[in-house]
Amino acid sequence: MPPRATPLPRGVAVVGAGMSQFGAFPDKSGRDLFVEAFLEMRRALDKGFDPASVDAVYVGNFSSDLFEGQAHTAPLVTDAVGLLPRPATRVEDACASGGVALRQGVMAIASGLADVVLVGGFERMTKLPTAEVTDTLAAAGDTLFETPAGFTFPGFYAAIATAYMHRYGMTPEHLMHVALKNHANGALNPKAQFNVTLADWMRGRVEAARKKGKPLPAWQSEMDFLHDDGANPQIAWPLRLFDCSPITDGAACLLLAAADRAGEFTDRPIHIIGSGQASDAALHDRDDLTSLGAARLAAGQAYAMAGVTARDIRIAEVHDCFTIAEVIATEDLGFFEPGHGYGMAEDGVTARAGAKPINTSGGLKSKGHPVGASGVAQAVEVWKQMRGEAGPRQVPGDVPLALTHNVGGTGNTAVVHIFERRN
Amino acid sequence: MPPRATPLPRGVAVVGAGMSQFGAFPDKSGRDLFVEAFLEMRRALDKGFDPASVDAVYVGNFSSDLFEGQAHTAPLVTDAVGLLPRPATRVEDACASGGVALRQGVMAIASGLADVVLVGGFERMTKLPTAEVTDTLAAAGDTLFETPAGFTFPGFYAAIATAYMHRYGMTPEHLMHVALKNHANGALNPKAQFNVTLADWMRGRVEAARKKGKPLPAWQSEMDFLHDDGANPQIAWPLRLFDCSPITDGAACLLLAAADRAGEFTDRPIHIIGSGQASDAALHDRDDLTSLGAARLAAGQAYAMAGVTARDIRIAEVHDCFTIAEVIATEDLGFFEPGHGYGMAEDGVTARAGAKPINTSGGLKSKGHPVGASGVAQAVEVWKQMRGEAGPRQVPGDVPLALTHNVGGTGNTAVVHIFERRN
Amino acid sequence: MPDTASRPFTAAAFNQYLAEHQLMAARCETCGALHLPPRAICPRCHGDQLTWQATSGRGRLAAFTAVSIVPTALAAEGHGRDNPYLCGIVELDEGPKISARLLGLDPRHAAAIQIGTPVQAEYLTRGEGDRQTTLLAFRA
Amino acid sequence: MPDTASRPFTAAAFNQYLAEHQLMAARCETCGALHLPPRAICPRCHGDQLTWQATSGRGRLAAFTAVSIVPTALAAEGHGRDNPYLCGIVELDEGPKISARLLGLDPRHAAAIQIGTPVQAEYLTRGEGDRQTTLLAFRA
Ligand SMILES: [Zn+2]
Ligand SMILES: [Zn+2]
Repeated sequence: MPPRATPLPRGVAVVGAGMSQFGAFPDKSGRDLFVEAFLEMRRALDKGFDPASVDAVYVGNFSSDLFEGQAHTAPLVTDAVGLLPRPATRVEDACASGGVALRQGVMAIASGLADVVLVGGFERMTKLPTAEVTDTLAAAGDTLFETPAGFTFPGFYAAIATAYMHRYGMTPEHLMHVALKNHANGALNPKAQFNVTLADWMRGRVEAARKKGKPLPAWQSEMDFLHDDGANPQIAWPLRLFDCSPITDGAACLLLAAADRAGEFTDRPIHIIGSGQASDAALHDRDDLTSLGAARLAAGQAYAMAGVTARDIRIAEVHDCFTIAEVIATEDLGFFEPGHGYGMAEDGVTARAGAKPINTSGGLKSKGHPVGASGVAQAVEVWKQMRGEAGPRQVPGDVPLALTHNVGGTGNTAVVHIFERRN
Repeated sequence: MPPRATPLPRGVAVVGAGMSQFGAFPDKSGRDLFVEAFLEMRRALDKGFDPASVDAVYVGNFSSDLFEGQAHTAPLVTDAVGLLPRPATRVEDACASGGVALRQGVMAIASGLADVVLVGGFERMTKLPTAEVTDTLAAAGDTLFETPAGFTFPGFYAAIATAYMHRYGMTPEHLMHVALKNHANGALNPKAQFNVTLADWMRGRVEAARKKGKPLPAWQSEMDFLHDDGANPQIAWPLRLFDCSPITDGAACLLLAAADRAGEFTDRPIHIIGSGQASDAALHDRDDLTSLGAARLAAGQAYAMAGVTARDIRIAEVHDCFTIAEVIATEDLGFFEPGHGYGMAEDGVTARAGAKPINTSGGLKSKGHPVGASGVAQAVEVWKQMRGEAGPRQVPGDVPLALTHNVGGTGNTAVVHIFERRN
Repeated sequence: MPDTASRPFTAAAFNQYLAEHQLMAARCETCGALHLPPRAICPRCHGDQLTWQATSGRGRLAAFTAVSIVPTALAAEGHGRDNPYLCGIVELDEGPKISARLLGLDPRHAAAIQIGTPVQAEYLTRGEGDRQTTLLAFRA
Repeated sequence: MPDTASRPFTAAAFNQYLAEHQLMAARCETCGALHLPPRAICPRCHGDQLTWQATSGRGRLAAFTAVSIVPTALAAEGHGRDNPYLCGIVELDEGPKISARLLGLDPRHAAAIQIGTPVQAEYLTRGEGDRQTTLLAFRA
């Protein structure tokens, strides 16, 4: 789809947002998490909720099939939130499922077939043992020509990292600063799976060792900790545990409305002014292994539709399934030149108080990555930040324009949305 | 979504259609089947194919995850047909995945974000042993509250059949006539998995027995055969083998275009003038077990949008995953009054030469039911019949209006489309 | 007395009640609707204040089937083409319907089974230790 | 001589060639592009006339990783936290790139592995009988 330099034929706004706690919840099913996110959204609606107003439901989910043995989840979660008989559609593009569900919601409204749409995403991942989660995530790659080689999901991004390091001179230490920054943000997000800074985490580990009478770790700094093969083991070289987003249970919900009806729900809607989506081949079939072409194309579409540039974006939630993914995302989005993104966390540019705050929510890395929910949860963060409701992690100053960047597989799918606050 | 008695804001037409052979193909993956369907469609386009014209791809697939261990199939099949980097989105609503993918394609065009959309569906089911296929299909039901009771997919529809028999006096023999009729149609469809009449099938069995020197079956008629517990075993009482659609590998493709651009592809487009979709709860949570409420709602939406009534529809492809499902479908669509549908196959009303031909393709029963492809393949049949290209199974007379009815689960999802030929 | 205090309205909680041989429904405090299986949001009035309520476990058969081509879990229990089992939908005296295994009827003579047959809840234990689950059944 | 006659351009056919220790690509007859893995439709010119063509099996390492948290299939081969394995992307001399296992390099010293290292195709056999498969590998 070539970039269309025209706005949507019909304006679409976010009028409500909510998310469940992210973490590991053995007694909750995917639909229980969805209900939790929906109720949080419903309770927070500025002007209350009239269920009769909802016309359709889109649900992002990667593979409840493999994680929970449950397919056909869209009508199930729609039933659970009391919105039958609305048309309920599951959308799947691996880890981009949530962002693509959002895009379908936008299209449903733009098409005139719906005025108000519930967009949700969920994933219930922690039920399976880690090896089976690894298998399931690898199913987002090409199981005929990629995974037989032994590629796991961290493995794919690790390979991307080796190509990037070779080309631009990045080191694994640069990636550690991305993790540090995102944990600093997640520590301020009460919904985050890791609601602690790395320093907190280290103190916890020392305390646990002390209680057990074990030798105390000799870390002098977070970087010591991150270099410790015991505390931060290799997952897929050069990526270690703290380069990887965790396995997470969680859900998120958005209520979208046609712009001309947004006032029924809130006086402070957030308008969706740009949407882009593109696809790409298996990783080995790309000319450039250090950039995700689909993300560049999706961003180009979204910027063209919105009539804004990368420079105009105040904050962005980007798809940091791995630390290297955040670095590349910030280049693909045009925030930094190719090969210039890797130092930005260390330099503080992408910190909450920096020039271009990235992943103020903690990102997938610290907030957690319930795959199908992540693209929706990104928009939840943007909603809070743009409305000044992000509490202790609120970025300084005004946030009139924000962006979400959600990637499926190794960039086989990428979807970008641009949000605007007008008052 | 309440019925909107308004046409789509932007006209959408089918401008090309094709499908793979349906059957069991151990050496083909899902994407190989998709390529086969795509090439058939491409070769049949009236004015040839310009790949650059395609803006987006929607793919219906139920659970390649469970059937093939492959998720994130939309970019994979889009790559396989040479259409990267178009946005590629998988849509899943169990057995309604194909019909819902078609609806998303319609919305994408109506929204103005796309002018030309490839809609495809596929399923590669025969790789798994039957017990695991049974498990996988059951995952379309509620795995928390329905399948623990022991419900298989045939079991759900069998329970519906018992409620219908109890209420309306239908017998299993009435259902056998649905199978007979659909095999008669499938015998004329070279793409069908069972490209034979029941009489052909019986002759084959007799011949096989003769060659093996075994006692010859004593069937005097098709009904004798269908009553034979050996030849037509119980699957879930009262449904026998020949009441059930088979396990199938297959794919189907449609090319959609904005009505104002259809002329670039064909001078004989088929316009989509009605689209409806609705959802429903678990089977036990419904007031009426003898009708699918979601199908009634979806049909109501589609009729209202199209401005036509059930009486105006010349032919319909309905979701006969089981014979009882066809009976109920024809009532839910308003073709027959509740409790009056079950005799229509025996009476010839739904036959190819009858007053209301149903499933001229052979239906899921005889053509085969590759779950995610079925909703798309229904539209392929309608395309052929409306253009007079259905060969020996072409219905007599003109087909200006046709309908497709695609159901997911036990009616947890239903999607209906209405097609019009204008010249 | 049923514990109506603090359990969430989830499948896990419902199954825990089954393990305690209780068939518990969720009562909407706002509109009074009774939901089985339980729900966290009432689809009738959209309220989210519910309480657990014990049911009688008595009901009537609303629909059923005898399954011969079985899923792997039932194959593991010895069911199959030559040993079908019965399952169906039961309408409780209190109104709601639920899916369950059926006992005390002959799966080989399904044609003789009558819709409307009175049934009573029973609880079937499957598996052991951590993997033990309790299934809902009804006996004619 | 490679059989370029009649095999379809599917993963099954590609894997059958691997079992015969041949790394075969698909050549587009229309535009000449070489595709590995094979394709039935050329993404460059959209032609669907292709022929199988043998490759040299020689190439250079384009990207790689040493995997310590392993999928079940590799765990079954004895890999895991204490026994990582290498996989990566190889750019063939003929141009196309492909994913494969990597041999002849030390997964415990991944930092010493150089992108650009020359490699040569090998074929790994896994499983037995009907379940036997051949995996592509490259040796440094
Ligand atoms: Zn209520
Ligand atoms: Zn070519």
